[in-house]
Amino acid sequence: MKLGVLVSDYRNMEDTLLRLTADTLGIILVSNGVYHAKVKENGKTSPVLEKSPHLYALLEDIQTRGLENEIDGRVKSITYNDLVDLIFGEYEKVIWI
Amino acid sequence: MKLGVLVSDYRNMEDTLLRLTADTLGIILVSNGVYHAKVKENGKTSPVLEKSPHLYALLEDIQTRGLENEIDGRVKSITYNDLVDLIFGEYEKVIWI
Amino acid sequence: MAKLTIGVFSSLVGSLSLDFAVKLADAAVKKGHSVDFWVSGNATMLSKKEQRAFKDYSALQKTLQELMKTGNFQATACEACAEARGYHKEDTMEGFQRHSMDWYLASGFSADRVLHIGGD
Amino acid sequence: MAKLTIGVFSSLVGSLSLDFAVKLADAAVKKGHSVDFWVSGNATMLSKKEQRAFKDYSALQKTLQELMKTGNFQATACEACAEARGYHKEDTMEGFQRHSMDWYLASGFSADRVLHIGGD
Amino acid sequence: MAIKKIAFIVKSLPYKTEASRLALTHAIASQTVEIYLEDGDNVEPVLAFIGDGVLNCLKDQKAMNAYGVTSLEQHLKNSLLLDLKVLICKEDIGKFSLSEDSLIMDAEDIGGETKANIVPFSEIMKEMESANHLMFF
Amino acid sequence: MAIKKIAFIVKSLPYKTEASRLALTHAIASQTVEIYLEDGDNVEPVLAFIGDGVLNCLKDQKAMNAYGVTSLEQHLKNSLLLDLKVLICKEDIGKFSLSEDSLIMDAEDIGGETKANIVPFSEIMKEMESANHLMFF
Repeated sequence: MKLGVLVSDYRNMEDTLLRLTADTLGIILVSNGVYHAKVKENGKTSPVLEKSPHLYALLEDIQTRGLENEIDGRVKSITYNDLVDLIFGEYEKVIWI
Repeated sequence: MKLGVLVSDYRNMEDTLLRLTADTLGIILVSNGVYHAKVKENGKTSPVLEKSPHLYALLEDIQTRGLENEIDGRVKSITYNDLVDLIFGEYEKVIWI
Repeated sequence: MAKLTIGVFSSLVGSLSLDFAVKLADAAVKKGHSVDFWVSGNATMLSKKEQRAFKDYSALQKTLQELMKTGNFQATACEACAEARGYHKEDTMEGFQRHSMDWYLASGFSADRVLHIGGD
Repeated sequence: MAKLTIGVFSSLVGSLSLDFAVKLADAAVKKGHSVDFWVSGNATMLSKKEQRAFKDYSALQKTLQELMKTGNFQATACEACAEARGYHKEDTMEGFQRHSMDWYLASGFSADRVLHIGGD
Repeated sequence: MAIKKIAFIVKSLPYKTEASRLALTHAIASQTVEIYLEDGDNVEPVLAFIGDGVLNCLKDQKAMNAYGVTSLEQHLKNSLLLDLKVLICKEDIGKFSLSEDSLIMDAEDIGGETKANIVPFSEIMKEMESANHLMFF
Repeated sequence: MAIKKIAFIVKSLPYKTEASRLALTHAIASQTVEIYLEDGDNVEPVLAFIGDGVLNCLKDQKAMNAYGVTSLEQHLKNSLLLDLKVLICKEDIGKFSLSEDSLIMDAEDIGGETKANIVPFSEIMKEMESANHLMFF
């Protein structure tokens, strides 16, 4: 299964995202999920970034929250246009959590 | 300060409830906060129950969620009528978190 | 007797926080207290007239209107929050007032207790 | 081209999830895809006509109506969810359909992708 | 002629928001979806409760008495009565120390024959793999 | 003649819900509350950001460009311009490894003179003690 996960929040990923398994798992940070790409809590980067090598974050949501500097280097910024292509082109199913 | 805290949720109490200090701190479990009075996670009762000796839970909310059995013995069930008296009689300020 | 101001903010309809706030107000008024009831943000949904009663939703219009009749309960919706959602004066439940946000603070000024129900 | 069904559920107005869903639909339609847009629960707020534009809220009625004109976008509100909130047929934004919940599942049947935006 | 499978994954607590309620009502709406589809086409729902969502499955929910609203228990029983597949995550039941006795496992009292199933998360993951679309509530 | 102090405690992340936005707009509404009160009476707001709420205070929020809505940054600057007391929790700034440089600490660019204060949680607790009413957003 090629699964694209739109992560829209910063808390409580243990019961959902962190348990999911897929042949290809893409993580697309949107809404308050984009904090995972920047915020270090007690010096540690978010465990969400360790879950997959396929990491994206929505540029508009990064900019809205004042996070443009110091986004983790593993995370690729994408536009809404890119997101449409990811949804149809790279993943068979998409979820929003 | 005599502070009454209406705890309305089950998650993310670390930044709020668990840091509060008051001469008298009352914890009133309402809405999904009533799960603190029953659910053991990994065998442990909720840390919320350790925060204060003044523990209450709203009967209607317990009943709604099927939690009437096995409520922790430290927690006193109260009605809406009791809650009005607690708010005016026992606490100087009340918050909902 | 005392005065309680209840402010309810986020998404009410479909949430039992709505019922909580109204039941608490009802219990307080029945004990002789007065209650100011402020709805802001998505909670302004409560002020929409002609909500239809379904078993999956609480139907609170009747309780609210009985509370209003006591003279010890006033309900006010945030005017800007309501307009932003397309609730105009003519969409508003009878007896529900509309004011700007300072009304809530003024109500708090004279209240013995304020219970602010925030959340998502 | 492909079909995307977007379902949006909880409290939309006042939340940028609303803008997300509409912007995504807009980008998909501009790329030649078709989009079905379902609002249920508190998200039925989006279907209320005459929402007033404030700088503190997204004003999306215009974008929605332009999307509807393309013929590749249809927006539907859950009828029971809307009625429970006091949104009747005459309260509904022009071009917004109302159906029962099975419409969303039927839309999913023929969709290449479904993005279900739940949450609080 | 095709059957499309939709997995409804419930991860939210009940009542405070209507997320889990909408999951059940939408899943049940699959019963009438045929009216929109060609002959032989249909949608097959699967309901799975994970994480905090398993607490939707506790017995004896008295929401109608206390608040005058249909309980999640009633919706879950209706789902079983209509023979929907219902899965409850075994690991989460364990995490919350819930016994099977405390859970809504059947709808016998209203004439239902289908039972809920307590299964490991890996089984739920397999359902997600075989589903055409996934909806997390 | 009396002054009642109301503490607005912001613990929520911005934008996904409007909780923090409503905190700031209601706190700012204290500027016009006098019209409802007797001469000399007034309401004094204090704004405090704790927990995840401190992330409302990050600079360079481009919400107007990206979504056409007023940013929390703009509201926070307006609060400072109106001389509202603004406190940001020191421990939470530390927990998130945020520098003071990255935070909205003043509204000089719009002519404001009041500055935000980074203070230990114990100071915020003292504000709560001296307030007449508390509102958590």
